Amino acid sequence: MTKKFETICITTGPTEYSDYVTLNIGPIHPAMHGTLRVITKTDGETIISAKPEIGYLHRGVEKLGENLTYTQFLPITDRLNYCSAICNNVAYEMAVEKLLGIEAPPKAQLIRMIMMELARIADHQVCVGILGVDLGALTPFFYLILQREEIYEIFEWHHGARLTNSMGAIGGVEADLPDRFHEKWPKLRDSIRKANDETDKLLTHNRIWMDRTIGVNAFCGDDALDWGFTGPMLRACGVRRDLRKDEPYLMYDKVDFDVPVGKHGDVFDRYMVRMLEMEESIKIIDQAYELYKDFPEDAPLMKKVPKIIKPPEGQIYHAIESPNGELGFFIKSDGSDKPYRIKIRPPCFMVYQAFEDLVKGEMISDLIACLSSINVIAGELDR
Amino acid sequence: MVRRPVVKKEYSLGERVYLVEIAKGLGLTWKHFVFNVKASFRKGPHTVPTCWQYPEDRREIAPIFRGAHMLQLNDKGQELCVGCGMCARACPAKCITVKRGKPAKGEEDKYAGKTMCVSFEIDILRCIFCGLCEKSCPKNALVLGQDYELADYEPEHCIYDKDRLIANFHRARSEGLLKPPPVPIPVEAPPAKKKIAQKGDEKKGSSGKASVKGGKKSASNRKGEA
Amino acid sequence: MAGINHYTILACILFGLGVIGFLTRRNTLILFMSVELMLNSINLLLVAFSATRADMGGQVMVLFIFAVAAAEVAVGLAILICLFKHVRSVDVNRFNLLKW
Amino acid sequence: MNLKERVKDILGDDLLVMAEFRGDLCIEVPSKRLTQVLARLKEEGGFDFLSDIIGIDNIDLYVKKAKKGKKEADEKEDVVDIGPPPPRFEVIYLLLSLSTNERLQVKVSVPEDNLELPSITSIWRAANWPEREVYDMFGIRFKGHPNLRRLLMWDEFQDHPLRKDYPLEGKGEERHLDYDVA
Amino acid sequence: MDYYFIIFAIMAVGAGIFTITAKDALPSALGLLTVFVALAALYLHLHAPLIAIFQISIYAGAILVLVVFVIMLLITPDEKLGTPQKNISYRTLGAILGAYLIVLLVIGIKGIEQLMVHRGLPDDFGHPSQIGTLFFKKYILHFEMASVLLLVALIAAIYLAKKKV
Amino acid sequence: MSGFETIVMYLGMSLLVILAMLGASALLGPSRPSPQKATTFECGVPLLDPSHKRYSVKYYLVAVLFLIFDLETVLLYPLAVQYKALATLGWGIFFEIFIFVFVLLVGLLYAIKKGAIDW
Amino acid sequence: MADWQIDLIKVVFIWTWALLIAVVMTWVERRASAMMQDRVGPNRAGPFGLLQPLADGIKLFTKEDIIPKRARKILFILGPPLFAIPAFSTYAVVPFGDKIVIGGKEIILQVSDVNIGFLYILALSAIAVYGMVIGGWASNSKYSILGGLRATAQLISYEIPMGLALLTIVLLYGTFSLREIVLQQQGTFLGVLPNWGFFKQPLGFIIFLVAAYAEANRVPFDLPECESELVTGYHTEYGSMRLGLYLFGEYVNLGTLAAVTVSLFFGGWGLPYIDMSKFLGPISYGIASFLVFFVKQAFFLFLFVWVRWTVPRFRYDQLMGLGWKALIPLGLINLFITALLVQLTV
Amino acid sequence: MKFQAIQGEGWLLTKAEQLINWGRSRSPWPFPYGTACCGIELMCALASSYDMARFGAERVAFTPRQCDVLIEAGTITKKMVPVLKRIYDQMAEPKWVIAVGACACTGGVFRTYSTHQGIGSIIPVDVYVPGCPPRPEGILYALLKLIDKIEADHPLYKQRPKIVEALEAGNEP
Ligand code: SF4
Ligand code: SF4
Ligand code: SF4
Repeated sequence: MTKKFETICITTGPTEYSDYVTLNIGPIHPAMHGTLRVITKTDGETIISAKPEIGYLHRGVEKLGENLTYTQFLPITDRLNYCSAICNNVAYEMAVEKLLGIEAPPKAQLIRMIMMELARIADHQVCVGILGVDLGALTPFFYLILQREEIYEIFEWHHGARLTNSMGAIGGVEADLPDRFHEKWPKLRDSIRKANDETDKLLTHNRIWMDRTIGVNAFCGDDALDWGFTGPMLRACGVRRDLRKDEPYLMYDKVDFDVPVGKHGDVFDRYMVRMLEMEESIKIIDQAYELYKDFPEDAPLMKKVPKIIKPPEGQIYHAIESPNGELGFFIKSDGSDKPYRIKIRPPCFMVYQAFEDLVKGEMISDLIACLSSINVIAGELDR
Repeated sequence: MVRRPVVKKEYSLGERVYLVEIAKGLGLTWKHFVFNVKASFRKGPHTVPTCWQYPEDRREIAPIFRGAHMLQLNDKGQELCVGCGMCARACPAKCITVKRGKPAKGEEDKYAGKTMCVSFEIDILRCIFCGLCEKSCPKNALVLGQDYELADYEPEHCIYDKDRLIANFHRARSEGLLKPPPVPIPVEAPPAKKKIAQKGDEKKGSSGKASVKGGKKSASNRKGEA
Repeated sequence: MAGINHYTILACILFGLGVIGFLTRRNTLILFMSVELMLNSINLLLVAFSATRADMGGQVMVLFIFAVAAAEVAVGLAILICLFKHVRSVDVNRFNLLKW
Repeated sequence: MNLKERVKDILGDDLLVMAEFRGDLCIEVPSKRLTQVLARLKEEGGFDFLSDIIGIDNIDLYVKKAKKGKKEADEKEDVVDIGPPPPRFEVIYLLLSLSTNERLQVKVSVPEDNLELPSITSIWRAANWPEREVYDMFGIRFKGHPNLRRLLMWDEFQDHPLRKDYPLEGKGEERHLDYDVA
Repeated sequence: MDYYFIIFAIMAVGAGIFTITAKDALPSALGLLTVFVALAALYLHLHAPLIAIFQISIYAGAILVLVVFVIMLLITPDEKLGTPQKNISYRTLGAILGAYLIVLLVIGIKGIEQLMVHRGLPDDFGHPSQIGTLFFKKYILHFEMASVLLLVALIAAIYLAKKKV
Repeated sequence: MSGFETIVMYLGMSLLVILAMLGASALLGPSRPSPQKATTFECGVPLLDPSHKRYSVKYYLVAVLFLIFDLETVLLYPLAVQYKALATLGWGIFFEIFIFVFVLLVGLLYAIKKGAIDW
Repeated sequence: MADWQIDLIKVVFIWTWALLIAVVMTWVERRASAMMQDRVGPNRAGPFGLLQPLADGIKLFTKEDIIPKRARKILFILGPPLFAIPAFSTYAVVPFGDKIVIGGKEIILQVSDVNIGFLYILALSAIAVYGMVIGGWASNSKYSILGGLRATAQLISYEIPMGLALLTIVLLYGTFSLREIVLQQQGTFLGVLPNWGFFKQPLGFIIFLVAAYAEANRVPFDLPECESELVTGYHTEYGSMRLGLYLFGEYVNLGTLAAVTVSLFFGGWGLPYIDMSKFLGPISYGIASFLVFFVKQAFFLFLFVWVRWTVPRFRYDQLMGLGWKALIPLGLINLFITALLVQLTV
Repeated sequence: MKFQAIQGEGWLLTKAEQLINWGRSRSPWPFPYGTACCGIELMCALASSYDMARFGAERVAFTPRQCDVLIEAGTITKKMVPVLKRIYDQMAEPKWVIAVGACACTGGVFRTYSTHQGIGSIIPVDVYVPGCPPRPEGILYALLKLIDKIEADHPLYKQRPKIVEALEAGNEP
């Protein structure tokens, strides 16, 4: 445009030129959870392209893992997906146990299961709550967070921290279920259900909510597989895949639960899948608790492992179903007390790379909805 | 281009007309509103039952909560720490520095062990409160207390030296917030086969897996009996 | 009380300003605004006369002028947008397609 | 037919090494034929899901081995052959079969003097970011990748941090403040 | 003379001058807004409250908003209109012509007061209902034509603006 | 002219008080300008491209629609206020309004069909 | 007392009242939202946190005032007053009560009862648009510009349904004066129902209310400043008292809209079945009518808060669709029906 | 009073200062710069159970112009450093910073190539909160400490500590 047209009458430049506004969203943006960044090109309100940029929370966890011992790395796994730290802990512990060729005692497995499902509920609560906040409904967030506080209290009484739990140890768990859990669980179960009901009442059938979510970012199942989706994102697309069912670990084959699947992979389906999964998690906890009650008080909680863990040379990959999907730990050991290489397969990494495909052609508001429904946790995304 | 499944929106009449569901939602928030307004006229700081009004109204902290560190003394008032440095080695954040030393003449009965720590510093700003130091301490000298009000204006004040750690202990004792002694964890007896596979076993890793499976089965069998 | 004279003079000045703006500016949008200015001066005249002659017809006329002005602006600006898409400028001197 | 045989069947000559550890099967294939192998595994083997791509820097293993060898040699006062250094990097593709729930690790070696691999984004779009990450962390370039830029580190960053010769605490790089006081 | 008139007349003229001299289109639009407001105030003075209000809600509230939108739509900052006019004389000529016109008009209009018939104003002069009655009784055709005019304008505007170039 | 002076008085008061508020704020607030502080907020990164770019033509369409319909309502107001009185004269007034609105309804339908308000 | 003195007192009083309502509203909003969300809300500044708005005000007054370098300075400064002045001025035609008789002088509780009544409000709210769009544009930040554009498009879109709803009211009552409309709403019709606009125009009321929400930029229509997309929308770059003016202006707008709703649809200061003027003295009647009006207004103010914390927000195209494809046709139909009914009943 | 001793000024100014301090300390609008796990705890502190809004820290805005307290909760990586610095620069005076969590204070356990070791070297920090993450109570405690600090300030005389200038001189690109 700086060129001067003195005599030329009409210049038909490409219409694309400067018609698109580059809108930078993030890293510090209310919907970007602090560290994500999307550079969008918009035509009015429609998104022409959206390039996610990550790495704003790249803390070098994998490199750090190579320099810490197996035990020392456990607290670091908390900081990956900080919404459900326990799942990370357990995944890592199980990976190392697999590397060692041992398995935790059954009672410890049940405790792990219970705690993991609690963490799953907490994670989904945050995700649904934030989705609500980002779509303008603040109140459900507060109702859900309240229940999460109660879950945190159980965590705190079990292993001494609210968020970065560092639960258990390699070879088992270090403490039995706390008294708090026995007291609280029956009440907590109801109140979680109540909070979910309230959220449901406030959102699900509200036409504004339906308009905002149904058909937004709909995604095909085979595309999702091609992109490497896992977890609720994949299930919302109609693919019934859940590692708890497909590759049962711990004692998930002994409990009975459903895997809710969606149909269109739109935001509404993701939301519903998460809501229903919370219910399933409650069921799992109930059953696991029943199983747990069969064990005597002093049933072993730990396998005997040496203080300094030195697994044999070799490499393994172990994955569990974290709230966001397949969370895998690849560990290569060289026989020393430190892992030679740790690679974490974070679920939302794979989902987030498809972000442009997810939001292309939709609107700016849908981008926000999409992002919160993916539940990208920067800690595990960037590691 | 992106493929998108066609989504047909099927709304019931009640959903189509915005107002019905909004009215339901309004009813719900109203219920909360009335409940909390009523509650906020109660006496005392803990009015709204779900909200802990922090400075006046504190939540109960788990005794095993991992808060600020303290160096424990035993019942005789002797320092337990022997300055072995295990905690420093176990710390992933490398925020503990311990210097070992011998107690000065005539002060031996101040210390439980033969040696003591001359200086003990924890950079609490770096600490991630993981509790590994506590777990690795052979004398149960270093524990993480329940104190969480740690904020400070200057970073220099956040390096806890020995005196401060012991003072923490005294305060906790006076408030009755001492950490309970650790409960022993029931440990499963090691299996007959030596668990840490020797170098030779490596290639036959699958057998290790099989044995694990067997263990699992036995566990479930036992449950069946119970 | 200001008489009709004052109003007519004011209207004339505004009209003249509109003319000056229209003749001297090159930004098409400002040209538009100059036209609006002229239209407004006419409105002022109409209202003033209507008040002096105690005839409501003037005011009704103003309402119709509103309608005309609105139509003019809507279409005119749409044409301008079209032109802009071609020429990428709002400078009248660049709209020289009809110049010979 | 169990997994091993099936994989052998499908790959034939392309299968260099096959190893199993704790139930995880790991095969090595030549890097030149990587795309074909993976495509074949996807089409015929039913490994239709790419879990992750992992880069590994093997230099420390060799260094350790060499040290051990030297120690042994000192003890035995004899020359111990530790072999030539292996290719410095290796990249592992984690595949998963959704129908049978089997996992397979496909390994290719990347020598230091030719840090290049074919990109498999045409087979799985999921390979997009993992490949970028491997490039970012190890400097292995993927030919045919649509947008091979740094992923996690900022663009001006020079090194490849997950290489073993890169110190944990970095070399003191700072991202400069790019003010636009315009 | 009353102050009311003077204040708003000066406001109108000043803002009018600002409108045609402002460098940018947006300030110019703001100047025009002021003109509108001042004129509306004068209409109030002239027993035309309805016109005054409509002046604001249509001219200021709708037409000018449209102009402002178009300003935002079209002007890019890298495109300064400050490129020097090739022949300055054209511009001065315009200014002189305009000024001449003003003088002519003012002189020509001077004697107009004698032509006016001063009638006493009825009490409810300018009341909205009067306009309504007139719309129904005298200007019914004009009224319907206005709707057609608007319709045509609407269709034309949409057609033009939506046209792919 | 009943009561308009009071309204002007009210307007003047609003103007004065608000200007006073702004002035007080300018006086009371500290001021430590720096070139960094005066940069535009763009989520903490440098500006990618100028903000004043062309925005979608759809906003313009909405404004056009508004202009037309605003005129419609405005032209209807004088009639509506007199409606009761005029209705006694027969159905003429009803049909006058009806035709007027109907013509514009056609315009609205055209606009909706052309997607002027679809984003 | 001279007339202009009385007028001046009224002006000052009502202006202060408008400000007071806005200030208290900020407190009510915070506390009420907290109560709905099982929280406590600000309770440290003064009793029950009542002085919270004051603290905020002091804070905003003593905050640094930044004008971004790339902003258009004059326009940037003009934005907030352009928004706030119309917002504050709309109160001028709202009847706050019937009349009060002091010293034999009859004073109507309204700044001025002009015969163009709420058209004045419409006109001013049309001007308020400039405050947002100019502020947004001048900030020269993309969020602000988008916010400003959205705000303008939204406001002007919903002015039409609002105008249509008002048109039906005008059709029914045959006047623009809010005072007269309120007077006509006293008493009952059909024997039982209060003679309120709400009962005569339920559809019109709903259209009006929805449009009012949109005009006030409240959830579910708070797109211009919706936090999760555009940071804070058109006032992203504003700080200190300039921001304060935007925020206050919004609450003042709420107050006006609530007041207009009450006057048009809920009988203003009148109680449904009781004629207060019969058994109250002239002064106490004035005060009582004022109180009745205030209670009704307070209800609608609370409704604004209440709805805000209950529903999610619209997407932009849905918002436009609702306005143009649902509300305007509905408004037109409503207009026809009303016209028909009036025609049939005269 | 100390202040009078320094300035030798009268009652009015003192009162004015008290008033300003009162207002500022009762309405510290936070800028929740939550980047990682600590951000979640910050969220808890803002949510129902702990409700930071009780102290007036209610209007959570993500634009630096409208906030008073930058609550930096979470890891600052080197990639993020310019962002943080810019946000801080863009905040309007008076401004305060709370560094929440080990990462923000010193880098915590992440002594790695990509993590910045403590934000104290980029921007002046008023209150450090150890913990990983600190309990919400810990964050509230820090806020209370900050409120104490604000109340002890002398807004009409004492300008921002010299530290700002010193830092800016050191960090100028
Ligand atoms: S605290 Fe425990 S581990 Fe640490 S030096 Fe003392 S005795 Fe050793
Ligand atoms: S708690 Fe963890 S980080 Fe803190 S001193 Fe102990 S070992 Fe180190
Ligand atoms: S201090 Fe701990 S909890 Fe906070 S961000 Fe850092 S790692 Fe996460």
